[in-house]
Amino acid sequence: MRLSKLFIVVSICLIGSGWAMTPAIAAGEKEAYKVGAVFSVTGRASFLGDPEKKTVEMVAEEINKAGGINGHPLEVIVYDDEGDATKCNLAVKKLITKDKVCAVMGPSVSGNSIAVIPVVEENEVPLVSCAASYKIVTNEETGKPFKWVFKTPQSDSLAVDSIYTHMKKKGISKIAILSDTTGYGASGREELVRMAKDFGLEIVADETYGPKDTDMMAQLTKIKGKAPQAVVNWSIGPTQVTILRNFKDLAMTGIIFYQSHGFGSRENIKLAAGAAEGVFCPLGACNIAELLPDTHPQKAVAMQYMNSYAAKYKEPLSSFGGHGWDALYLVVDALKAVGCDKAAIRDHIEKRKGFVGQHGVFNFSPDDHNGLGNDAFSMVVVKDGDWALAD
Amino acid sequence: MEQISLSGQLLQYLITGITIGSLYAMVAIGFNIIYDVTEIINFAQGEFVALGGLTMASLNVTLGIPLVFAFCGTVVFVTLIGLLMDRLAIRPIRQPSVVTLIIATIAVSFILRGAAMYFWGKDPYDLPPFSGRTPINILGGVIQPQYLWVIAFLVIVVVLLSFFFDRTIAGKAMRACADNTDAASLVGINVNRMVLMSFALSAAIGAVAGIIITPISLMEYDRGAMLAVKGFSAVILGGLGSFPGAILGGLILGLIESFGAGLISSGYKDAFALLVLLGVLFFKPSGILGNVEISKIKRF
Amino acid sequence: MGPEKDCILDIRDLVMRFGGLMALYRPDFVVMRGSITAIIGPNGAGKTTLFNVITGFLIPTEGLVLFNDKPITCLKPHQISRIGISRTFQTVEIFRNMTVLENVMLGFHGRMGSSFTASGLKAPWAVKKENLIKEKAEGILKFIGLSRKSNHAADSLPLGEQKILEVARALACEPALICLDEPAAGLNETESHVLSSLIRAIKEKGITVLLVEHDMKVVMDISDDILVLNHGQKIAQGPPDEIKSHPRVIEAYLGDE
Amino acid sequence: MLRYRKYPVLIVSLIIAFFPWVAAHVPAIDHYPDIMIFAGIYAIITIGLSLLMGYTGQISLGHAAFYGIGAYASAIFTSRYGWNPWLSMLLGTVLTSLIAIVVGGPALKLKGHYLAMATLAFGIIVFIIFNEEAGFTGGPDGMTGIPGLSIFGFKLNAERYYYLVWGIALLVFLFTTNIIQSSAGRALRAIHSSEAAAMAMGVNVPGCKIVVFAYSAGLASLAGSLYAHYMNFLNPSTFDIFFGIKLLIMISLGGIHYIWGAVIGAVIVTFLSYEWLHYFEELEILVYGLILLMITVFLPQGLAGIPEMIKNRFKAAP
Repeated sequence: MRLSKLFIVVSICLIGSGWAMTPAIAAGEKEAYKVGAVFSVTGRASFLGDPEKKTVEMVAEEINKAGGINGHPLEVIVYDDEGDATKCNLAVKKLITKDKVCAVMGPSVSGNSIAVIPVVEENEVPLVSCAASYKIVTNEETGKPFKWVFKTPQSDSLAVDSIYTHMKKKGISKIAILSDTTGYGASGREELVRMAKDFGLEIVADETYGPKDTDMMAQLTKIKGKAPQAVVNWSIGPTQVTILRNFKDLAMTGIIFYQSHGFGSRENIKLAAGAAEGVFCPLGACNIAELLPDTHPQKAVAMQYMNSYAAKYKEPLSSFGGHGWDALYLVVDALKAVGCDKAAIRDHIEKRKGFVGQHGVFNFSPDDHNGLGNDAFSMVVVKDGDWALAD
Repeated sequence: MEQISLSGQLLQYLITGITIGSLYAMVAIGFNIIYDVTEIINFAQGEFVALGGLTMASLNVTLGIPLVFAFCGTVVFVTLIGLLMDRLAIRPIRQPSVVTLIIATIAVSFILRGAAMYFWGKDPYDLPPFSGRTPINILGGVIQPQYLWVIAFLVIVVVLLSFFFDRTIAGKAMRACADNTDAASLVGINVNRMVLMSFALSAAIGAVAGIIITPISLMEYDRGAMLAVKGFSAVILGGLGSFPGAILGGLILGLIESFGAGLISSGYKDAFALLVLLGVLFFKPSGILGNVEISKIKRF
Repeated sequence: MGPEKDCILDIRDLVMRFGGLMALYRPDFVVMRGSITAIIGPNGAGKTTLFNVITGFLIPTEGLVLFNDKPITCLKPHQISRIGISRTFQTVEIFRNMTVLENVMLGFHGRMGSSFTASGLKAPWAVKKENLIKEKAEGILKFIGLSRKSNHAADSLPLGEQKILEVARALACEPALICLDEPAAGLNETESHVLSSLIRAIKEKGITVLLVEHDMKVVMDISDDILVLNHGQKIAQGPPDEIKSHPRVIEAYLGDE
Repeated sequence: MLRYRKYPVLIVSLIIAFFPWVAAHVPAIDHYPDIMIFAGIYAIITIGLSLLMGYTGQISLGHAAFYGIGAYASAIFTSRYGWNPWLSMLLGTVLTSLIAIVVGGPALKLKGHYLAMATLAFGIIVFIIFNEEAGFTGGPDGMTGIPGLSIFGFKLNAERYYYLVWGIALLVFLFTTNIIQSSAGRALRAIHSSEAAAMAMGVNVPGCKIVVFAYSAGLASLAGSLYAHYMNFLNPSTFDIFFGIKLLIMISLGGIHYIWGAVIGAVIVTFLSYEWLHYFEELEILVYGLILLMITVFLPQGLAGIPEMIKNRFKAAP
């Protein structure tokens, strides 16, 4: 009695779930190229995943409107990992085994990207990560890149490099660093500490704060007591605005304030209500498209992206959406050349030179699966409530 | 730039600690009002704070309603949410236990957070400070005028609440409920109405806290969870159910965080606060100002 | 000193203070083995406090409790239960989430419960013990007359039976001394009559009974010895007939009314 | 409640055993076994938690920390010291149980909200340590290079891992059910109902509470190790307070007073959060909240309590 009941229930469940998920297949077209994406659309890292998702959906629409890829429509399947490593692992597996995608974009966060490397390596699927850590494209045991993994964002070391170079130019030698306790802040902090020696900089204070903290007066006061020449802050979200206000309140005049590239949204300048004046930060081309000279190689793609994003979503773009743009166009570029053949896509990307993206001109090689150089960032300064190129 | 002296630094930590502590204290008072009448720890208390800040931003900044009216409008709106919470989520529960009630209030906090994300999105919102951004310098420390507002509102809330509980019939009835629900209902107090009122009151206080903190720290939809944990800590630290305890607990928590971050390690500042809390729980379980006898007659 | 071997419980120089409140002040007395001893006194006389001290729920400020000539004041309640003193509570404290039989079976926990590992692995000796416990518990239920309800939920019983179940559970500890805290409170006349005969039957099994009771009819009916407390102090001790006419007892009761 | 129900256990075990085979033939759910691995890992935690919370009546919001300690112990012992994974798993479990005894000693003297706060505080402190001690744990970015498991030289792939996880879950289930059905389990339920009476009946109340706390912490640690060796990667956010709350949700959804419920709850919440609620995208958290509220209002005994509820309904009807 009990046995039969159980079986009935179980079979109903199985049938029911099978019914609900039968995909609708559009007939009469060339088979769609499926590209998967796992972004942190919600949760802790939604500042990354949300613009990335919006960007790839917009780009896919544009490509399909223009006739697809060699006549094949492009289907982008986006899953949300909510910043959770377990969910991310499952989503990537699902994309590979169930959706049978040609390539995977994302994940948005470094931790999650590192977490799924074993999965894509084992299943031999190309992954174009949208996260920054160098560990994503460097196997720490061999020092070489992982075979199937690429990434589009500049490594944090490039941003640190451009900040520290700028500091040297200004004759700064004593600095303080601030970071939040998220993965974004922690990996920036690691690079800041590691590279300071190479530039002959002395770190006199190294402070952190939580991503939801209401106030950083205590940390800044401590820094004020140490009297550094410059402060670098590496965080994301409202704290990077709050900290600017606190900085201004404490009248820490004479100290130059640097923000990470995570500050790259005009919304932040507005929210800082005047406290952002004179803040330096390294930004990729897509944030400052209109400031770039017409001769700049990225000017055209950056302007086009900026305008269509603003038109579609009625909000200013953040630099992170650009990573999604780069990832999708890289994959599309490969699909156009070799079709949906995973190994061929991988080989194509690895050999790709001079690919003009939102965050730089990519030159991939078997030893470099990021393909960006020091020119990927331009140093900008906040002037009269807007960006201006710094000298 | 002039160097800041050690005494100046200490003063600054004190100012920061008291300001943040006042915020925690306000959240803690909200916790206590509901706890006293219902023995529920309302994990959605932090959501009231976030809703307060966001609603105020919409009314004052987006719609351009003058400060005072927007303030009142916000408090009324969040109070209504508090009333709805009691009616729709808490009262229908038939078999309350600590776990069920924790789950229920967490469920409400999820719903409120989801709704806030739907209406306000994920971006932070700002509010202009009540009286400008020109900092005041005192003895080497810096005070934003808004900090004074935070402290002032804590005082106002405390004064109004003590007036309410000591001088008004409704307040006295609520206190009776807090002391002994059964006895209160025997002398003809409508306990259900008191529970409803407790939710309204603490929602209102949450809204005030959200409004006054937003000009300092901005506000976004998911700020509530962290504030709820901090408020809960303050409540337990001071002694569950004790109003002076809530204020003391909040201030102590704020000061530990601020001095801990400034003098020891900013990465571990939350851990210090929680370690002190654990120490108090282990050695004086009823909290600093809590009453052992009262905690015995409470069900949970 | 009387014959040592006949004294099961000896209370000496006991003082219990709660802050400024003196709850017990040297109510020295002894309980004879095999007797029924009742403690009476007006409300707040310290009867339940005395019980709590004897059973280890309270640690006295000063003084000693000797059980079979050994001091037990520093033992924990569960240890005291295991050496042979079990008790019931003034407010019914049955396990509401269990059946009647399970309530009684729990009484055997102290003496024959098995460890977590043995239970988890279903070790043969644990299974054997479990069966034995069940058999014994059923025996006790038969003795007190609750057999037919052994599989009922404990909180479905009427109050009278709940109180009797508590006595049964205390018997399951296989005590030498059983302390009953107001067993007749809230019972009607028939029920208290049943209770009186039950207490006598327990005495006949060779178990010493110590009880706190307000129902004078029950007390006078069954007790061998009565101790009268007022304000934490002993004001009289003796057989029922003597207590009935004791001037200080009458004064204490009337003065309290 | 106390009958030993062999057949349901057998049937459910068979269903779980054949599920991967069935799923492989139904395209719509062919990725479900992957999710079931995590469900199994969570079930191991919730079984222990159900014993602690549902039967003994002691609240813990801090089990995410024990789960994390187990995971990081496994990860650190294997990847930094090169120890055998199975040995690391065992050591991690013992270590976690010891920590639970040290923390549980003072904490379990507390009741209700105080105990909830103490365990919550412990959980947050451990989470902060995971984040801050980057030298050991890799910090917020996480740590890699955790080896997988192998038996007699056979590396456990996802399919074999499924059977390993659910096999362990079954053993844990049987062990825990045996405890509940014996005198030890009775003592735990007695503590839940009345600590005073339990003490008077010779139950060593503080001792029992600590043993159960340590047992459930050990199970959480075991689950953490299984997670670490399966994912080959760890980061702190897996073990934040939200996970502790999620565990609470699992056992209350399944039914806090039933070990069965713990397993059902773990499976359902895992599928809800990893699969079914995807359709709601941004509004997922709102839907989650609504489901939870419905359960607390309409099904206070959880899903496992439905049969009992129906039975009572029939009994109540004239």
